[in-house]
Amino acid sequence: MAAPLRRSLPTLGRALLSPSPAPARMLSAAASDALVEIKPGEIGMVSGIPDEHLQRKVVIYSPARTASQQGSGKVGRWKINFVSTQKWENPLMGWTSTGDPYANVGEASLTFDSAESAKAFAEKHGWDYVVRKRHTPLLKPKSYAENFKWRGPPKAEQA
Amino acid sequence: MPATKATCNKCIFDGNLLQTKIHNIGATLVGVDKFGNKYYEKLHDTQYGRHRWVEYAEKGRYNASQVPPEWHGWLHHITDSTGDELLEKNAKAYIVDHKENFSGEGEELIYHSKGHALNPGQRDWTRYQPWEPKKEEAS
Amino acid sequence: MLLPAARLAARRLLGLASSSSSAASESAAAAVARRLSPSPISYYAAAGCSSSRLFSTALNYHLDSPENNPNMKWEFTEANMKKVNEILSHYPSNYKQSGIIPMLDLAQQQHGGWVPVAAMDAIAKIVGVAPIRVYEVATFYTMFNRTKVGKYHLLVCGTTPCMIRGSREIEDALLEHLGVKRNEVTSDGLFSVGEMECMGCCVNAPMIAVADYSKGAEGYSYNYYEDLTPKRVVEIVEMLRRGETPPRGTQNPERKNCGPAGGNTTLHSEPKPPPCRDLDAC
Amino acid sequence: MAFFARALRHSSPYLRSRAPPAGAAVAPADPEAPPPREPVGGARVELPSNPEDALEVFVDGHAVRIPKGFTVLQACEVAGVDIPRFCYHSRLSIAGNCRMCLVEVEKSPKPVASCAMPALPGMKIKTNTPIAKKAREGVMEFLLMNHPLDCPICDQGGECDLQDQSMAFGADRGRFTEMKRSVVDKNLGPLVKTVMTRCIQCTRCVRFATEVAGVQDLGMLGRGSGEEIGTYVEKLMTSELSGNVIDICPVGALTSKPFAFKARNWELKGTETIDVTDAVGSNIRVDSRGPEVMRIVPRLNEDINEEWISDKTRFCYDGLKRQRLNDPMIRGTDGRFKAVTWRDALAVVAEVLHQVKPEEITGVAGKLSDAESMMALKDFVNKMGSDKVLCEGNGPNPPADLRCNYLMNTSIAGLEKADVFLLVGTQPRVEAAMVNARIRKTVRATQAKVAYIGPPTDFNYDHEHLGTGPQTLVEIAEGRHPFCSTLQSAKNPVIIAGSGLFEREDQDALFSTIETVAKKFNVVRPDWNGLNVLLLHAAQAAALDLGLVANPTESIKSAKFLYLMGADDVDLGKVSDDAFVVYQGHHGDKAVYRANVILPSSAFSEKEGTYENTEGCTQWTIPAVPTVGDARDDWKIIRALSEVAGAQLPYDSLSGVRDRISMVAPNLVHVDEREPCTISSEVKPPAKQQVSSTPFKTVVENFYMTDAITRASKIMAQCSATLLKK
Repeated sequence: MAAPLRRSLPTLGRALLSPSPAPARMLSAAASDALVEIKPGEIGMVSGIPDEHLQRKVVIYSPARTASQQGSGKVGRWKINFVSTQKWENPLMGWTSTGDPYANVGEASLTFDSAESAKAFAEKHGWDYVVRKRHTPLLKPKSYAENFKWRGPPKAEQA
Repeated sequence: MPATKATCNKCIFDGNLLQTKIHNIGATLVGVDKFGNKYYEKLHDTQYGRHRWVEYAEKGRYNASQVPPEWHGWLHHITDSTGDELLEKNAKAYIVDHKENFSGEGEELIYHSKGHALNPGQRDWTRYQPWEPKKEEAS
Repeated sequence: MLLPAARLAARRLLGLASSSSSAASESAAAAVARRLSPSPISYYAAAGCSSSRLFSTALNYHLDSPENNPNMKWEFTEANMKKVNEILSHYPSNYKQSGIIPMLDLAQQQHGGWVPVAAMDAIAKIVGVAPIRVYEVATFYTMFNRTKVGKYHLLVCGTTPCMIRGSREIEDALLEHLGVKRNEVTSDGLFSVGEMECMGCCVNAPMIAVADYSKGAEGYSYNYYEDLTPKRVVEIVEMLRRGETPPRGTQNPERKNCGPAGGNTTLHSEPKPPPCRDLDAC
Repeated sequence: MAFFARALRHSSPYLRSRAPPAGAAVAPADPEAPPPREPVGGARVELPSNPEDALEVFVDGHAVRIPKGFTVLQACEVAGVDIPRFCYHSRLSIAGNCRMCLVEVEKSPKPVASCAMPALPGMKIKTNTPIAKKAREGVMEFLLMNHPLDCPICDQGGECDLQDQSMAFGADRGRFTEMKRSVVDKNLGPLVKTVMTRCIQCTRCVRFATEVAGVQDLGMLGRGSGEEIGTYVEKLMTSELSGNVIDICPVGALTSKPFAFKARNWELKGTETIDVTDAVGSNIRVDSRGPEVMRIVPRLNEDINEEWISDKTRFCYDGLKRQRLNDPMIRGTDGRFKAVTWRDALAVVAEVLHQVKPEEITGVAGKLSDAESMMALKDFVNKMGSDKVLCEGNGPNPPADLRCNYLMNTSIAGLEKADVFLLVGTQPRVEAAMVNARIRKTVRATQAKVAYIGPPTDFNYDHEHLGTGPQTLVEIAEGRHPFCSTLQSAKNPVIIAGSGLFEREDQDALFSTIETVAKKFNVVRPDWNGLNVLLLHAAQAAALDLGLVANPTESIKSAKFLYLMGADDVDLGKVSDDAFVVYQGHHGDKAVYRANVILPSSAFSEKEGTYENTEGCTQWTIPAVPTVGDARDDWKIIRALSEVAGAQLPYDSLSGVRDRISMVAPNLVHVDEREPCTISSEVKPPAKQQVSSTPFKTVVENFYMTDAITRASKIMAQCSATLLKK
C-alpha cells in the first residue's frame, strides 16, 4: 500500500529510497570527496553524549512482518535495538519509568533502509553492534486446482 | 471550649465578618446554600462588580472553595441564575456532593494517588507475583 | 397517499409478517419484526436467523436434545445398507465422500423426514471423513431437515410466480387448518409446513410439494400438487390424513397436465411454418 | 564548534544519501519504466534450473521471471506489489472466496481473482488500474455490509487486515440500510476467543485446522448470509497449534482469550527473540508494555517454525509473571526462608563450598539454561575441583562425543524431503509441536509414510503403530519386520529417535541398533542424513556441545554440595539429606523446597542468552523486559560466586563468556546458523549392551506443563485441565 506513494516521488526521491549501500560508502573514511572524514565513534564523541552511552551494545535487525497482518509497508526496514531493559514501575502512579535515554529511541524513531546504513550509524556513534539475519519468506508454486485434483485411483486397485 | 474561643477570636481580629455584616445592611439576601453560606446582592449604592458577596457559614476557617459550584457562577457574575435556580434547572443524579479543598488541613483529608504511601488502600504496582516462601511451609 | 404499488408492497410485507409470526420459531418473526421496525434485537433474533427469511428448518449449530444428540445410536437399516453400498459403488473407493448427499437423503427418508446429528456421524464414519464435513453439507442444503418434521412435510413454493398466484394464501390456509406455525409439527406428528424455492411448476402455480415419510425409505414419495386454491389444499391435507392418495399434478379439473385450462386455444392444427421457411413462397 | 557537532548529529545516513554517492554512476533510468522493486517482504524465489520451467509476466509494466505454477498473486509479490487479500494465506491451500485480490489482466473480460489464477507466459497484469480498484471497492463494500463497526472495542483493532484494507478500498459510508447480521459466538476452549459476528467467512481457520493442525473440527455451516464458521456440535479445539488461528484470522473474529482487553497492540514494544519451552527454538516476538510481557506472537523463520508456534510457546507468558523468585534467600535453622542480600547469600554459599570435598560438588543445569550460564557453571565447578556437571534430561551417558549423535541431522525444513518416517520412542506432537507440524505437512503433501514405535499416543496424521518396545526395532534391524520393505523402497528415509531414549539403561545398545537400521536402509548417505535425535529441552543441545555430561544418578546421590541452576526435574528424592542445595532460578518451582539457598536469576525474556535448538541452529534470546526484583543473569551470579569463593572465572562480560564458548564449541557463536556435523557416525565402537525388552515410555505427560515457566502459568493450567481431560 506504500507502493503507489513510493512511485509518485520524483526520480531523486526514488534514488533516496532505493536501498543501496551508498550511505555506508559516504561515511567511510575512504570517501574521497567527503567534506569531513568521520572516524568510527567520532560523532558520538563530539556530540556530548555521555561516555557510558557510547559503549553500548546494540542489535541491528529487520523487524519481521506481524504474523496477523498482511501489510508489507513496514517490512524490510532496519531498526536498532538498544537492548534497554532499565525500566521499573513508578511506585506512585504505576507508570513505567526508565533511566535509559535510549529506551524509546531504537524501535520508535530510528529507521534505516538497509543494514549497511544502520551499521554506519552505529559505527559513527561508536556502538558495538551485531547484525541479525533477516528471515524472508520462500515462495513456492501453489495452485487452486490442487483442491480438486484427481488423486488417482484407490490404492487397492493400484496393487 | 478553646476551639470556639479561637474561632471567635479570629473573626473579631480579622474584622472580615464585621465588615461583611456592615456591608449586609440594605442588601438583599439572594439565597442560602446547603452549607449555610449566605449570598447577598446590593444593586444600588455600591460599586458595580462588588455587588454580590457571600457570608460564609464557617466563621473561622472560611475559604473560597466552600462555595458550591451552583453558586460559584452567580457569585462570580458568570450567570444571573442563582444557585437555587440552577439546582432546580439541572438536577443531575450523578452530581456528587461538593467538597471544599482541604489542602493544609491535615494529611488524612487530602487525596493521595493510588501508589502513595499515605493512601490507605495503597496499591502495589508490581506487575509480577513473587514466590512466597511461607506457602511452602503450609504445604 | 400511497402509490398503489407501494400499498401492495406494504400489504405483502404485513402478510409476510403475519404468516411468519405464525411460523415455526420466534426467530423468524423477530427477524421480520426487526425488518419492519428497528427494535432492540432479541436474543432469538440474534441467535436464530441471520437472514430475514428462514429456509432451513434449524439453526446452524446443534443443540443437544433427548431425540437428537451425538450419543444416540443410529445406523442404516439392513435394507437401506444395501442401498448405501449401491450408492458407494458409484464412486471410487478413495472418493467415498461423493456419496454424502445421496446418503443423507436416504437417512432422512429412513428417519421420518429429518437427519439427526447421530445419522450424520454414522454417514461420516461410512465415508471415512470427519463428521464436520458431513455437517457442512447437511447445513448447506435446505432440503435436509435437521429438526423433526411431520410425516407429511408440506412444502409451499414461495417463489415469485407462485407468490403472485397466491401462494401466501395457500400457506395461510394450511397453517390455519393445521393450527401450527411454519416449520412446526402438528401435535399428532402427521404434518408440518415449510417453504421451498421454485420447484419448476410455475405454469400451474401455485403449487405445493408433499414429501411423504410415513412409509419409510421404501414407500417414500415426493409429489407435486398444482393449481391449488386454499380450499383444495385443505381437502388434500384431509385426504392425506385419511390415508388416501390425492391425485397428483394439477388440481384443476379443466386442465390436463400443464396444458391450458379448458383445452387448447391454439395449435389446433399443424402449425404453419414461418414465412421464411415457406419454400413455396419464395 | 557546538553548532558543528549538532549538525553532524542530525545528519542521519538517510539525509546524507541525498548527495550522489561518490564515484557511483548515477544513472537515472528511463523515466517511463521505474526500476524493478524488491519482492514483497524480501521474498525468495527459487527459479528452476531449466529455463523452460520459468516464465515471464508483466506486472504494471515490469517484467518478472517466475517459475511455472505460480499464481498471478505470487507473480505480483515477486514484482513487489502487495495484493490485498483475506482468504489467501501463503501457507494454506487456496480458497478463492473473498475476491479481494482482483486484478486486471489484459485481454481478460473481467477482473481476475489473482490468488486462484495461474500466471501464464506473457500475461500483462495491472494491479492499480481503475477497474481493479473499483472491483476491490465493490468487494470491500460487501464485506463491510455485515461487519460490525466495533473496531474500538475489538482486540484486532490496529492490526486488522480488514481495517487496513478498508482504509485503502473502503467507502466513507455504507449503503446497507438493513439490520446487520449477528452470529452466536462459539466456545473454542480457553485460548481462542470468538466474536463470530465479525467473521467475514474467509475460511482460513477452517483450512488451518484441517491442513496444518490436523483437527477437523471447524467447518463452514449454513449458506448465504446465514453462513457461519463453527463446529456444529459443541466441541473445543483440542490442538496444540490452535493459537495460530488468532494470527491467521484477518479480522477480530478469533482473538486471544488470555490477551483479551489487556492492551492495544500499538502500545506494545516487540522484541524479536526465541522460544525456550521446547527444543525447537521457535522464532517469536515478545510484545511487552513497560516491564510486563503482554503476549507472544510468532515470527517468520522458514527453516524452523515457518510462521506458526505452539500453544505452549504462545501462552506460557503469564508464567513469567507468577511465582517469581525476586530476592536471594537463605533457609534458616528453623527451616524458613529469609530474604538476604546478595553479599550474604554468596558468602554463605562460598563458605559451604569450601567445607565439602571437591568431588562432592555437583552442578546441574536446568532445561531452560542458556549456553553462557552452562559454560560458567562448568568452568566454575571444574575450577572447584569437580567434574560433575550435567544438564537435566540428558540421561546417564549421553552420546556427546559427536554432534550428529544428538542432533536432528536432517534439519527441520529438510524433513519435507523425506518419504518414510520411523519414529522411535518419540511423540513429536507433544515433544516438539513444530517438528510434528513439519512431519504432518510432509505427510499431507507427499503421502509420506510414518511408522511409530512407542506407547500408544495421539497422532494427527496417518501412521502405522509398529510396536511399543525395542523388540520391534531389533526386528527391523534384523530385517524380519514387514515394515522393512517400505524402508527399503524409500528414497529419503528418516529415523527420529526421541531423547527419552537417553534416560534408558540400554541406550547404547538402542542407538547402535538404530544405527544398524540406518546402515541397512541407507539412511545416511553423502547427500542425505536421515538419522535424527529429537531433543526435548532448549538447553539440551548446547549442554551436550559444552560437555555437561556427568551421570546424574551417582553425581546427585554422592553430592554434598548440589548446585541446581534452574534444574527442577532432577530426582530430589535421591539427594542425600545432609547435602547443601543451592537453587539458582527464576521460579519457585519444585526444587526450591529442597534448597538451602535460593539465588534469583532472570528468565529467557529478560536476558541475552545463546540457545541451540534440536537441529543444531544457534540462536539468541534478546531481553524484552527488565528482570524482576533483585534477580541477575545466570552467568553473572556464577561469576560473582566464583570470585567470592576465591576461584575467579576469567571473564567478566557476555562477550568474554562467548569467547570462552567459542573455544569449547565454536558452533555456538555462529548465531542464526545451523551448523551441520560432518563426521559420519561410523567410527563408533559397537555396543556391548543388550537391548532390554522394557517398552518405551511417554516422556512428556502433560504437553502444557513441562518446565518452571509453564508450570507457573495459569493459562497452561487451564489448558491442561480442559483440553487434556479425556
